[in-house]
Amino acid sequence: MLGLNKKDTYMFLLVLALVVFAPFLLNPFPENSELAQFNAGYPDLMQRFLIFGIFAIGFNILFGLTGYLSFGHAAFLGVGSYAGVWMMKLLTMNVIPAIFMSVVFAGLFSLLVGYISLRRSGIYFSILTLAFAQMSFSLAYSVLTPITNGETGLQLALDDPRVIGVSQVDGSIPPANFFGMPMRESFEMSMGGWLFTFNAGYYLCAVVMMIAFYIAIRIFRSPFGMMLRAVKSNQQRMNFTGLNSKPYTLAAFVISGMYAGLAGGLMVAMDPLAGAERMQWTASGEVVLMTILGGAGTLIGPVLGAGFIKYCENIFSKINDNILYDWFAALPDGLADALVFIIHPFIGKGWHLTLGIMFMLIVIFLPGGIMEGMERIGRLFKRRKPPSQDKSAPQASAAPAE
Amino acid sequence: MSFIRKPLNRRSILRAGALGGAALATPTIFTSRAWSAGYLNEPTGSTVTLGFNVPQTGPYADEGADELRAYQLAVEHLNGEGDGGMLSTFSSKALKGNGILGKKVEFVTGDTQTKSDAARASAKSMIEKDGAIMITGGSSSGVAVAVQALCQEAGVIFMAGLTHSNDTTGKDKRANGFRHFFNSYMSGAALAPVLKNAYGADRKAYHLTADYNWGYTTEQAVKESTEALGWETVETVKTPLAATDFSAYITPVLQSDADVLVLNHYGGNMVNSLTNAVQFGLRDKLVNGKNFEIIVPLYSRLMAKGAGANVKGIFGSTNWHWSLQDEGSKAFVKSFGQKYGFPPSQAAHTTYVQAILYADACERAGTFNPCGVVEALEGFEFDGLGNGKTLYRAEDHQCFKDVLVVKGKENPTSEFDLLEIVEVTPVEQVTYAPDHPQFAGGALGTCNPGA
Amino acid sequence: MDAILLQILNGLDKGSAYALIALGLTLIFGTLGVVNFAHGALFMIGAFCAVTLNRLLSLSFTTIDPERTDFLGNPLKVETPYVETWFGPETGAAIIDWSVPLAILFSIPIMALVGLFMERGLIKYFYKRPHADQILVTFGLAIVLQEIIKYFYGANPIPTPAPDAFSGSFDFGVLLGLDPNLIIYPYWRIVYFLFAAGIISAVFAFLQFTTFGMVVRAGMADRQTVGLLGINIDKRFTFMFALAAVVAGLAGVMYAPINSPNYHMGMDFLVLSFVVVVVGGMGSLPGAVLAGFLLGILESFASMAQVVALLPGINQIIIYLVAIVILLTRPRGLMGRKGVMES
Amino acid sequence: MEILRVEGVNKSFGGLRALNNVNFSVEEGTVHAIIGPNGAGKSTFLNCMIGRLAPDTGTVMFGDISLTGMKPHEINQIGVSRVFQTPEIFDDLTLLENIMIPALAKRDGEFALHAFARVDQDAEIHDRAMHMLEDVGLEDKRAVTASSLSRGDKRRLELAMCLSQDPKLLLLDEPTAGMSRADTNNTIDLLKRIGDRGITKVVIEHDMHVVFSLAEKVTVLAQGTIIAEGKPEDIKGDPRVQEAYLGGAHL
Repeated sequence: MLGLNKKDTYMFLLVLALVVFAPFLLNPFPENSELAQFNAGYPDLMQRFLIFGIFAIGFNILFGLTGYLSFGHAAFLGVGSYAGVWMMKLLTMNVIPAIFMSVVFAGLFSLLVGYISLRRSGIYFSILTLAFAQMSFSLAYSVLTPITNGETGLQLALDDPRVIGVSQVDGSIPPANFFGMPMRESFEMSMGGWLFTFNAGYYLCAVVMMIAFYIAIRIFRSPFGMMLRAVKSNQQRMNFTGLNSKPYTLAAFVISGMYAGLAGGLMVAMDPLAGAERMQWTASGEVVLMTILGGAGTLIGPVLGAGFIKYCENIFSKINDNILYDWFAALPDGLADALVFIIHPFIGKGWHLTLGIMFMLIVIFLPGGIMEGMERIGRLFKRRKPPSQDKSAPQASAAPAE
Repeated sequence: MSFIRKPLNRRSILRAGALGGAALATPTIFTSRAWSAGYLNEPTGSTVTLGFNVPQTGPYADEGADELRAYQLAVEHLNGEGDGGMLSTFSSKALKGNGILGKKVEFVTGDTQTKSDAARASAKSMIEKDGAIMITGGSSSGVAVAVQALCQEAGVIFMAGLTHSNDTTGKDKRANGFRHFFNSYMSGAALAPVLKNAYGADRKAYHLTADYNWGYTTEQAVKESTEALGWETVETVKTPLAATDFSAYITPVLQSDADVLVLNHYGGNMVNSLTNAVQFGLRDKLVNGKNFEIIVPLYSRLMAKGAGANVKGIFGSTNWHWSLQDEGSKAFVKSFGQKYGFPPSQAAHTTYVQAILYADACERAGTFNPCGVVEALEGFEFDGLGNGKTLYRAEDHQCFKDVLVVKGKENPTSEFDLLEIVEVTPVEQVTYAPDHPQFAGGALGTCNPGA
Repeated sequence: MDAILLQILNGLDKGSAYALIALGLTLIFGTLGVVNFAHGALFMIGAFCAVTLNRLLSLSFTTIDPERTDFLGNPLKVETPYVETWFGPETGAAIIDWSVPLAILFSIPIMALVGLFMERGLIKYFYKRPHADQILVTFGLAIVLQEIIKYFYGANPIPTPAPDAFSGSFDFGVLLGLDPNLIIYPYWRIVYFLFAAGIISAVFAFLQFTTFGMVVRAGMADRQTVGLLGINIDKRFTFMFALAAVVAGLAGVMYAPINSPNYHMGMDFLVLSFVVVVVGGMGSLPGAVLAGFLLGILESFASMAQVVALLPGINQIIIYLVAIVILLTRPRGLMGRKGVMES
Repeated sequence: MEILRVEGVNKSFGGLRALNNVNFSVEEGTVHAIIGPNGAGKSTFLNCMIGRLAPDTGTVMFGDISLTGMKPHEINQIGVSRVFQTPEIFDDLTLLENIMIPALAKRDGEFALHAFARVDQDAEIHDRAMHMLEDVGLEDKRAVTASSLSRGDKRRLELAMCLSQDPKLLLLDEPTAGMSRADTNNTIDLLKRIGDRGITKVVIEHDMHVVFSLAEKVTVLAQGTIIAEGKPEDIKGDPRVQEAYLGGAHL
């Protein structure tokens, strides 16, 4: 289907199903139960899963395939965001031009940064990209305030021109919309004790993300993708094979920069504000973590990694002691106190600690990230079955990706 | 240190929202937020949920923790638990200690990380997931402005926490947002006369300014108000926010003929720049026959602690201080101090007051509808919340009240006793026209009930 | 002229911290081949050693002073440090006053242990793993370490003053025959510079003149060969990791009075110190030191008002700009060897 | 006809003169071996030919194109392939992919942004790669990751990669180094078979057994200078060569 082989088609359909039914899947607990705390099926977080998923997929095209570790990709996301908000300020609240310009600007900026940074490799490349991103962040935060609105972040105002839209409707800024359908519009469906929210913005993100995912699969399976893996594997052999690795890495860099810009554009389409912090090196580090945690070089891994980190950030940080006491309300006081005492450092304001420990555990025990973990579990199940006759051992490593 | 405190009430949280328990029996109901007649997150059950969005990680985590303590206290008082705190001294008597409009107050918390993006994400999750009807908190202006805009778009009320930049109620004001805290202009207007009295009218000031929005407005405010009294501004230098060592910015001060250094810095920046300035002997310096002086326009007691003995004798302004002796402040300090064992910070105070003011406005409006609340808060005059007579001005949603000019105490008796109040600048002196140039641009727009 | 002199002093001072941190990073990279993102956290832990010793020395018993009241109107509780009762008020106060210099002794065993545990418990399993994994795991460790510190000490900076004896400034101007008060520099910052210079010399002397150091240097040049000679290089590398931790820790201890320590001070230095290492040349110790001082001085110059007026924002980006220029024109850094970490 | 012509090439590293005025030419369709003791400058010579090192002076002409200053991929694109002393292959990729890459490079040039084509549906390249794998006897391992191959198989793979490009000139740097006798003989057979395709080959070799089984012409290099050149039989008896090999027991 769609020019994908059978295996990829299944994978694509699986991801499609997960994305379409995410409002159900992410809200497994009834609304009034104690465990509702762990529900993630609300629009903002679901959008973030997809947006950071796109960001990580794009980053993986560079890092996973070519092995070039960029520590500055957040800058492209930031540039995309700024471009998107400016389109909404100047042109229209329709998100399509905003997203389009985000991709264009991020692409141009990544072309510039990539052209210079790719003159070096290894950690020198990482430091170069880091330096560019930190420069962008510092300048956006201070000197470029007229363009970026500095620390506050670039946002919409009632008196923006919006030449092919309207500046304001009844004293309010018009909502970001897709040809008239507001991004924040939601339908709610309640079934028994469960509440499911279907948000217009989420489904726009879903469409975009599926397109982005589809393109990534095609790139992975294309001669171009194979060349990128060749760059990672042995650049010397590649050059002596008559291939010029520079345009390949640059193309990968720009494509992943455009993915970052797309993520930035979607981010402002969902929430029209662009803050400078999203360009900081820690934000770049975050996408590296997402990709490696999920499994660099795999197709789905980075999406899972993005979901994992965003889930930690948004769910663990909101658990506070009151909620803990609610959970343990049935237990005797002393025991409840002890449990809360033990858990307390890891939740709420301690969520960074939880995240740090999880990073370490995953890196130490699962070097291939979440995907390796799943593979191991899968193998555990397979081992119990008699080995099928057509599967010779080396065949398993035939498909290098995912 | 972190403290683990048991909430007084251990009942499980029942989420408010269109569903309550009634929907349990019905198989499927489709509702669209756009079609419902009321307003976003209208509480229909027996509880109402407020969202407390404070920095729990990052450099302002301790201020965030103090804000959270104050919110918990406010919730207790609203629900009729504890000693009632400032409810008894508040001039409006609409609140009855039975929650808000008879609904018990529940709350959810989030982490702003002092980043606009993260703050908006956590506010959104509280609105979308937990059904919060109001968002409050924060410890920086960038976050306040970002979250305020979000609340305007989403259609809930935003009660700003600690935010001092003029822009929050200036060019970035929003109809759904309200600020109790004072601002840069007020700091300048309150400080200038005190400085003139203390240091004379013939002074040359050198500004070091944090290179971001709040720094700019504070520099402008202090500069304009001191220049109006005859001071001369020798130089204004912007320092990177990420700077930790300010020596490269302090040494040129030594070389200039300035005799006053104004540090438009907050938080960690302020601690470091002040410490560095004292290290370089600025305070022992004599210039033009006068003692060299340092000024910190916005003091935070929590952060000033980090500068240790260096704050002694240094002037600044603050929104509130626990040593105030009015009834409201005393009641608040007592109930906070008894619960937590130390006095509240100005961040705790302003957030506590904001929570009370919001509850009171709902009570008086008779609804949680943001537009009703906005109407009730606009032009609202009150007293007894620690700052004397206060007006929530309708034009820009800024509170107008007395401003405290303080200075670092020479002989502190405890680790909390760092500042002493030099003067309570009366509200008239810090009031400005809504269209004052420092606040130009931007418009409130109309309230958005989100539905 | 005097302005430039002062900025050179500032640069040397700033550079001292960069150089010390970069030195440790390079020791670890050069000997173990590990990219250690937790090195900033070691610096931070060092600073908190000073804080901790200060707190330990200030441990107090409480007496009630009925004459005075606290903020709630209750009788004031007065805290008196034990050391003041043991050694008399004056000696006791002096001991507390000198807590930062004393913390040097206190921190050496602690940092060595931290380094030992880190290397034996975690890092050694990552020698053969890709640099990306090393970065990730040490970054995770850095987060964990700083969250632990935050849990116990809070997020706010904690004032940790230098002894009173160092509070004034030294007048270089008079020394040079200029007007007094023209070029003055705080004593403690001069102490910091001299201390850094001392540590750096000690590390170099150690590597240069001891057999142990020679083996380590040989190991840095070619690990396999030294391994073939039957020398147990691993044990020595563990020692080097501990040494790097001690160097970072001492840099932190002495830095505490300059800027009040807080839990994220390590992260503030981390990116900068990596830039320093790369500019100096990966794996080159003299390069790291040279680049540390050089970037410190450049940063100080870039923050001069005259320079900023000419190039707005230059003070924010100078370090990165220098890094980009150096990497593009001289990819192995100022003093690096060719081919290190290039793929 | 001459396919490769090297004139007056000098190369120094610091004070060390690695190549000293080397003149050398290869006839099209022949197998030409370069031999010499360790440190004679054979690898430097090869590197100068292929653009990995720039000679200090002198020219390297491939047909009527000067190779000096050309980048490695450009040199490959005009028809020069190289087998390295230690096999340079794409370790993380499967054997099939290892061969498809050079085949694609030959067909599509140094860069092609075929981001939407599908590798597994490119029948032409696929067949070509399979054909090459069969030629070197690795077709059963087509789906195996290259890193898991034995050294001999890696060498054969690398050879197949080069051959899949139908080069005009193939440079081999000690193609049998470190191989067992059996593997060496297999490789010799393989190289002989390639000879049928009319590919010109320059072989740098240590193992005289290989040299005399394959080469039609031998050039002897010692201390950066060519000391002898001729048919293998003539070289065998040349006293200068004997001397250069210090006793040369294995000649």
